[in-house]
Amino acid sequence: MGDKKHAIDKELVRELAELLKETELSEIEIENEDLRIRVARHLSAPARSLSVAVPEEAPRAGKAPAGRDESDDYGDPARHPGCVPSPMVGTAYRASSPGARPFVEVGDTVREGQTVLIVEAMKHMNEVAAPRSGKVTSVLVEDGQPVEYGEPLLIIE
Amino acid sequence: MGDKKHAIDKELVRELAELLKETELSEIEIENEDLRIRVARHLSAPARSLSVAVPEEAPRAGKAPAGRDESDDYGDPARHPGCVPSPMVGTAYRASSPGARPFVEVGDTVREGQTVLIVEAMKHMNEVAAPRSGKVTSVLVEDGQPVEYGEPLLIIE
Amino acid sequence: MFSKVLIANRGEIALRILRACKELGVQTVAVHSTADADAMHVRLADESVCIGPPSATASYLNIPSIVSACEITGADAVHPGYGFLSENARFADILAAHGITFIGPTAEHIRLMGDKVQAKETAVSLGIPVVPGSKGAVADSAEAARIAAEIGYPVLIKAAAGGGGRGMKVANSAEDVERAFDTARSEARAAFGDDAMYVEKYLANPRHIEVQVMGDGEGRAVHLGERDCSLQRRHQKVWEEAPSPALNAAERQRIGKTVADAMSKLGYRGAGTVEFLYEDGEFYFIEMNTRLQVEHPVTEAITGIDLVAEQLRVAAGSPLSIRQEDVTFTGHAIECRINAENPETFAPSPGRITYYHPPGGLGLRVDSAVYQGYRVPPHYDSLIGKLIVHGRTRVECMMRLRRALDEFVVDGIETTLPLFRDLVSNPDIANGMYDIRWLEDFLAASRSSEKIA
Amino acid sequence: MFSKVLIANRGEIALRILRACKELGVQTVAVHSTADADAMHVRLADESVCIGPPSATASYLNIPSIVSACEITGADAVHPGYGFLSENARFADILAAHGITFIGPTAEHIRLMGDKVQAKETAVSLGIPVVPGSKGAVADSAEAARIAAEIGYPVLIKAAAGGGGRGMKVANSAEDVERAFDTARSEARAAFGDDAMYVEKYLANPRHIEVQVMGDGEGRAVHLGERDCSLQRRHQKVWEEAPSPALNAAERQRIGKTVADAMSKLGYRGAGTVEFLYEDGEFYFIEMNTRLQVEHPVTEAITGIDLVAEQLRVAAGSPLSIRQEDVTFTGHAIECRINAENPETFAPSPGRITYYHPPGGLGLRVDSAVYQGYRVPPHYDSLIGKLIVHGRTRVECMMRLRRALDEFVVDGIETTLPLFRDLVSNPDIANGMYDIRWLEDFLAASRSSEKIA
Repeated sequence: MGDKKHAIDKELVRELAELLKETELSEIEIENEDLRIRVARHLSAPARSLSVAVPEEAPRAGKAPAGRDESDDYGDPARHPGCVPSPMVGTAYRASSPGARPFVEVGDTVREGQTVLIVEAMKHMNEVAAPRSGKVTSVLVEDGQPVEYGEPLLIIE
Repeated sequence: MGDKKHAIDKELVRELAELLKETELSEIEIENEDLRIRVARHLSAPARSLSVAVPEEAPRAGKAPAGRDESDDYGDPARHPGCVPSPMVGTAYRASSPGARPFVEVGDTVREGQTVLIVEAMKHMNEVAAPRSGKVTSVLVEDGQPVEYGEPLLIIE
Repeated sequence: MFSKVLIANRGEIALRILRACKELGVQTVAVHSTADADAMHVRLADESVCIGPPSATASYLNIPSIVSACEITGADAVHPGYGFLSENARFADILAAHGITFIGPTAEHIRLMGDKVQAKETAVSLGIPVVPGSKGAVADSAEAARIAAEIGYPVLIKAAAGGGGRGMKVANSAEDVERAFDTARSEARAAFGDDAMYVEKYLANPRHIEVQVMGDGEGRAVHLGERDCSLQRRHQKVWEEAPSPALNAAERQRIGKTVADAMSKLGYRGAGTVEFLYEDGEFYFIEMNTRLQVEHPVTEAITGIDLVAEQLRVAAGSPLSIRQEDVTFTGHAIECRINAENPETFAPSPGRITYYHPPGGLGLRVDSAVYQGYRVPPHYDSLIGKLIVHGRTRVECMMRLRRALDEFVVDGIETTLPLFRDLVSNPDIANGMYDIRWLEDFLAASRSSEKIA
Repeated sequence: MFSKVLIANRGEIALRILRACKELGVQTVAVHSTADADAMHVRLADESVCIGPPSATASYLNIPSIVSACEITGADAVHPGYGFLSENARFADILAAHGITFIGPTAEHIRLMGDKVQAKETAVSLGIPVVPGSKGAVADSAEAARIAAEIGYPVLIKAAAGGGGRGMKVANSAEDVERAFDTARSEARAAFGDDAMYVEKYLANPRHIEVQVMGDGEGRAVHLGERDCSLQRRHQKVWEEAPSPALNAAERQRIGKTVADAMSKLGYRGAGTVEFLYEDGEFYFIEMNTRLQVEHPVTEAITGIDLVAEQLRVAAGSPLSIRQEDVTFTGHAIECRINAENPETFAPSPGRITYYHPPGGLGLRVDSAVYQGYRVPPHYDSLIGKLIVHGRTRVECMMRLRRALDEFVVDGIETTLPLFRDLVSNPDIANGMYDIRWLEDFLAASRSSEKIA
């Protein structure tokens, strides 16, 4: 961390605070090449304090929060513009049959409409098509993994 | 973030805390090339919203709030530096007997220790002495009025 | 007992079911739409699965998603709550095909009671008194007029598939019949895509009295007394109480036994409610709900029986934990349904609850899934909580309800709490002198008196 | 009935009394110190009067202020709650002199039971079993040794004015007596300014069992069963339940009848509790509390009787609303006292409650005067709420308690909720196998196991 003087633009914060009030938003975040600024106002007590009531949270694959916890935004794939979310609850498969080649691998270039995964629900194999053409930069599910509605499957950039 | 010594700029945090208070925000986050900083303050909802639970508030003399509602500070005699509060619960009398001259009137000059009122509690007449010398600028109770502990009786300036 | 139950519902009833599961040591799976990710029952469940977007059709009514959620979590039973899929026979069939227990009656009984004409025929065959009327659907207004002449005017012309007041018209005389029949039929066609109609005796000032039953599916069934749900607005119950201020012990005993015997004959499994109109000492069957009802806590308060735990036991193949002779009625209970609505216009009022303080103390129960900071979503019904009060007598119960309502704080949204504060101090309510039209009349009178003032 | 009752207390019990008054249609006056101006019962009362600064001596124990508050508001009765002036005979006398009803027993009965020696003599004369020991105060350690030899070791040497564990020593053999006697006496002199001592049989592993009674002051009295309050820390009750897991129906019936007969003979008025140590099937009188107890809701849960309403009725000269044959015991109830304390060190934790969410649903009662945003003042005791759970069986009650504790959220201060989460899953507690030393041993073991880890 630099030891020079960190001049902050207080006027900008005040302006954003005003804007926040006017628009009744609870949060504004602005980023440009050399500055990122975020202001927020929580009107009621933070709801997450309730989480202490959860006695034994059993973490499992199917429980992955889809963009629920705002403190976790950075690196949340659900927020990524190239994210392909699961269209339904079910079990994700990366290939058409056990042992077959996966539909896609990281680094592959895909075309819009191309099948990239299968989500099985009620014995029915639902093909997940690429919503856009691009390069697969990340595959977020294992073969045979349970997925919720909206859970990020892969990222196409 | 630099990999050299992590000196934190406490002054900056203090500045932001001030700004947070001033703007009534709950969170400010600022990031530039060499620093990301975030300050937050979670306020709980104001307790006074509970007052809607009171169905039929029966306002009466004995219920005068003694400096309870902070939004009402201005003009609250309990906050006045010259306020003489009631030392006990009881009935305030302005004179030693019915029909007699009141101990003090507005405009009178009183000396420290001089009896200015009587508060009757359990048939016992408790003399209230002036806590300081000065001029009576306001008498806040009627003869025979019930008073709570701490209720403003008069103002001596 | 089951090892893991999936709760296919939301809101207060999802939390109610979760509580019963926890108290029986059963693991829970909450399913939820994206709009309900922060719901209380989702936070408290052992596992949760997001099953779709906010629209109920795409989430809570989405059978494939719910079955998939069972499969990926390994749930061995589903509790459907009320509403949504709770009376969907196809859902019960599909679950059965997947080896998952539906916590409720058989699909056959759901179908039987889901069709008004069949339900009524079944009631007659089981000895349950019905409203005199057409045996099955009537072909046209001429047949309707013939039947009306037999049973006497006024008569009600009603869609077989109906509900919620749609596809229903009253005919006061022979001249009215044709117009009433045609109007009701075209409403029915538009609303339900089914224009089968029937005709029945119209009751002028009935009360809504319903009998709670519980069967083991093996021919044993008990009744748990009645609830009086006459206070309704647009066919939605607002205030429910037990025992009914209108019934005496002999009437209670008679109708209870009739219903329990009928359910025993039917071999009914689980919780059910047989609804009646009641007028001049007579009961007339309306319908049977083959599920848990919103107002079940009223019965729990006066019997001490946990209906949801009993549903779970019976669904898991255990016998009923109660025999008829064990059921005793203690004191009086009232439930108020607190909705996120303007208390005068009943316009929905979704949004963030900025302050929440439920009342406490002796004889009170609050069933609610909201909390301070919770945002009531605009996508679902407006029920945000139920206040249930129990007392040794109806007077004690009413006094307790009054003080509980005074303590209850919900800020940030509008609620129907002020309506209940009015009702609890109303002399007709105090005297138990109300029928199913009373509340609408009261609300109309309040509105017009406001206009004058 | 009274027209206006002044509540001479604070916290949850002040709110409890206010609720009972409201439910009986009685006006209420809240008195409070400056530290309690924002208290819930102050907000909900019809009138409120500030009676002094935060110090209890200058406010809640300030008799002239409370009497003045009655006079300026026209209150015709005072409910003292528990603690503070509730067992102050002089207060009862002064109120009587001012024509104000003290809601409690006669000043004479308060005095009688307030003195340990007299109380024990009275118990003996009324047929209540007592711990064998000295008849009245003993002069010196020699006399103590003579008595100890008669009743057998171990013996307890105890201050007549004692309480809270001070002025008490155990002597295990004749050699111990002199030292134990002298230590206890000097403690008693320092703590109470009174060094009258007595000697009694010391019980190794007793339970604390207490019997709730209610008398009309005219010779009619009923008992409402027992409470088991064995789970104590430093002589403070932590967890109370009814019925006791240790008693059978015959024992319950026997001790209940003994106590009710005694209170009838005494002509006792109002609510009272006769406390016993219980070991090997025998009861030994400890003391009688001539007031409402913190744990009274446990009895209310299993009997359905509102004890505070009953106190008000009897104080107003009405007969008891219940006869012994009307009292039935239904199910099982447990109360957890939730204190604003560190759950391990028990250091007080006053401060602002930033989030508060009490549990709800079937079989639960929360008695608490706190709310979100409330600041727990540092001036008074640390009890911030009581969670009372009722079930049809002890197992159902324990399962319900467990899920209720999981739902209960109090943020911003430390509370003893985590302690109860430990207790509810402890096998000894599940089996009801505990005595008055169990909790201290459990806490000591937890502390030492932490040190090892």
